[in-house]
Amino acid sequence: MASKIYDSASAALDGLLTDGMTLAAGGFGLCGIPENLIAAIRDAGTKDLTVYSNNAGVDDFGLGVLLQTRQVKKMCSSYVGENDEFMRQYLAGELEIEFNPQGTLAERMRAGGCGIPGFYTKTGVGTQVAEGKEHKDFDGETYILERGIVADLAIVKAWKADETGNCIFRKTARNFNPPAAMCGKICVMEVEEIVPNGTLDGDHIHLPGIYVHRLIQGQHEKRIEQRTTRKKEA
Amino acid sequence: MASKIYDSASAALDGLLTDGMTLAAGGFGLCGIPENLIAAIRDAGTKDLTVYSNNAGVDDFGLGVLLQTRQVKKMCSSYVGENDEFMRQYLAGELEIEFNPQGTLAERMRAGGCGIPGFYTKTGVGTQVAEGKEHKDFDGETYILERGIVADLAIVKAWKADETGNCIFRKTARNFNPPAAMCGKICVMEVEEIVPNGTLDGDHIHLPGIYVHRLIQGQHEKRIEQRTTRKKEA
Amino acid sequence: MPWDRNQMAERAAQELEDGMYVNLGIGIPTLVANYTGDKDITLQSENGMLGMGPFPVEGDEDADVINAGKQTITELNRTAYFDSATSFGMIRGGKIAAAILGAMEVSENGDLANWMIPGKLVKGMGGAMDLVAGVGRVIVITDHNSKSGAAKLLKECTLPLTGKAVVDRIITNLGVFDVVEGGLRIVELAPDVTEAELREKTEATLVA
Amino acid sequence: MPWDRNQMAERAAQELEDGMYVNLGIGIPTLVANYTGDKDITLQSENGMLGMGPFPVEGDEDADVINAGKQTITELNRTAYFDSATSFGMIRGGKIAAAILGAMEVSENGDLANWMIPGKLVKGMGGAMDLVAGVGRVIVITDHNSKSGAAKLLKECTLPLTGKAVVDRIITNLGVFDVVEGGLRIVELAPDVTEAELREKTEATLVA
Repeated sequence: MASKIYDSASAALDGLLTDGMTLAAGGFGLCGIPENLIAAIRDAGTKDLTVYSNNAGVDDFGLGVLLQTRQVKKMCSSYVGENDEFMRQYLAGELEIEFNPQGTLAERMRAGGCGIPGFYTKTGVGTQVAEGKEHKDFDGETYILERGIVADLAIVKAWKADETGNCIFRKTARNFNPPAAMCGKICVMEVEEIVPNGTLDGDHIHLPGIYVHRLIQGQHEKRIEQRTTRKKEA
Repeated sequence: MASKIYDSASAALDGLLTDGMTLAAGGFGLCGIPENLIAAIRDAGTKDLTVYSNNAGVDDFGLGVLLQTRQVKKMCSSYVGENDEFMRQYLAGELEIEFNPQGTLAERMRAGGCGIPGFYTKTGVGTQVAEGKEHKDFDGETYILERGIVADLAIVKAWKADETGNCIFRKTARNFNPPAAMCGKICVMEVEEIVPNGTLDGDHIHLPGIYVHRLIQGQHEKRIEQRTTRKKEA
Repeated sequence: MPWDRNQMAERAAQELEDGMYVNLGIGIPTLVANYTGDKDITLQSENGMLGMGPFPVEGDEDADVINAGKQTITELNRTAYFDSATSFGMIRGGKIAAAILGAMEVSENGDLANWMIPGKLVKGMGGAMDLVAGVGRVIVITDHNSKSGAAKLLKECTLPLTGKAVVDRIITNLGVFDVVEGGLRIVELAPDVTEAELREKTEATLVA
Repeated sequence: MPWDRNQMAERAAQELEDGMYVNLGIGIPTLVANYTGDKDITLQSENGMLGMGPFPVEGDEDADVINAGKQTITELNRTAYFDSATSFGMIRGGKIAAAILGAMEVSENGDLANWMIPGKLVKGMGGAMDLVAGVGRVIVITDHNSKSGAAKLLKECTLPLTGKAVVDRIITNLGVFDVVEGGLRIVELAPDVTEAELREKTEATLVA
């Protein structure tokens, strides 16, 4: 099989970036984000991005980097606190935001990746989120129709992958990465370590290689957003 | 926490069985089926069951056992070959069958478990399966509405579980077990081995214990339906 | 004497039963975990963890183990991890027995507003809309009044809603209230808080 | 001379490209795996396996490792397992490049019937409806005519459909056909099969 493995984030993104494209990104806060791919997109200067991502990073890290360079036209997220530049651009009308409830966003990504163009949910009924959406009753309860997301490109981060792209995530760094990977027409994955085929147990794989089109081993800062600790018990 | 672990399949089902109830069962063919729980339901004699299960077992094993005792009123399945008694009861009008495409059935179970009462799919459009279902166009393509399944009881089988019901499946014996477990109002799980908490790696768990209400360690025949082999290379 | 933050959390912990799966919001709700005593409560964190442990001791922080507030935490010997779609499947599917959340405003019919102040605070709802729509029981912990003294328990919310008719019980520094037909029923008052004082500080209809 | 089962499978294997993810149906399609040569094809089994290996040697059968035909198989060093909802998510979501399936009838506009004969054969569609609706390219392998000599490539199917306008290419013992505007286009004929013979044995409109 032609190798999925590329030497660098820039090489892995070569030919995949176009102004105005839609992007799905994995990660929750700064946990499990595709740091290397974000940096490569910044360097490529791709403009007018619409980004599906639960969060928008912080000012100088994560997707915040692409906000600073004004490469993002619209964010579709559930939570964008922790980012002053975001707030500034939004309140100045320079950036669009579509708020999605977190679970709705995750399910929209999975649905898009699974060939499901729409599903009904109770989440958001009676709120701003429901405005303009189809309402339908099932068994006496009201639900709204939410659409599956198919993004031009998914950028995601895993812990380890074998050469065919089968990958495993580590603890809560899994988060949005699998649904984001699924919803990309093309998915580029960065991992901490590429291991030979045969290293990973087939029962441990969180995301089968079929979802991964290109793969790089990256360097990861893995910044902690809220360092909280307790006293060691004596 | 009150223990989820019961001594026997019958004990685990105590108080959960009522005539006319709906049941979701895991397994694919005879692989990964809840053998012990099926036997206990046979012994309990619960009648007029509606069963959501991909297959109906063979004549003397798997769900076929409940067909022989005439405990099943209706099957909702994708494939019921390999079962003469099923065919006989069906052609004689003694048994109802609702055929679901395999992927639609799996997704209906997952959806029901995930609070999604309905989703759209292309599968079955233009076929008998689409008759009487709502049709809707998304981006120029036609889809049909399928409903989430919520069953009164799910009976499933895993390989190992810890004391809180976190469980792992083995190879292709996973199949319908996770979605079936999710869609049960109550889920009773049988496993080959119950292990102490701390034995399973949190990243290896396929189905978190929140989905498992009662748990037994069973004896499993694990019958092979089609034994196929190749010659050993010299 | 009104309850302080910790007393409110302690009171909220009484709502939880042994064996429950629970989601705790950011802020005072997080403190509830300190008061569950002998009860075996399993905490779900919506970023993909069931069985959340305490904060790590210094030096043991792991960037890959955080809670929904992005704080470093630890795992237990029965922790399971999963992706966000699965996590909210659990929440939306009603598998979580209870959520304890903060509030900006609550209305007497159980509407909750806690995610946005138009033109001022634009952070987003995170997982709150999913939680209030999906979990078995929604318990709100909030100060009874805002810092400026304004009522937070209202006839109708003025801020954009997180969910409509979703709150079951409210715990404030002044007492405990259930959302019932016709308004809020007083379940309990904090020590030395009088019904007269409560009525003065509450806009929502109070019923006996 | 018409192709035999193995030659049909060999011809079908030419449809597959290096690196493809493919689903093979039960029967002749299963044989395609024997003819992929140097091409690295990853076989998906819809019961929850990506990277399907050959049958086990005797004594190595594992009841937990079966394919969608319920046959014992083996895993490879890059096999991944998953549940049925995920498996069909992959299929429905268009992640599988091609499916090779058997047929009872195919119509000239690409309708496929392969799951039911009313009143006689009631086995069910299994995963076939999902596959034809979801995968990138649907290739059918079938005898050109039934045992009684009846045409199987028809103007319209008479049996209940598995999918409407879903077939891209048909490989029979007599040749290879593409579903195009106006009917079936002859791509290739088996050795010594004449177009006249083909027309006689085909009900569907054949276009050049």
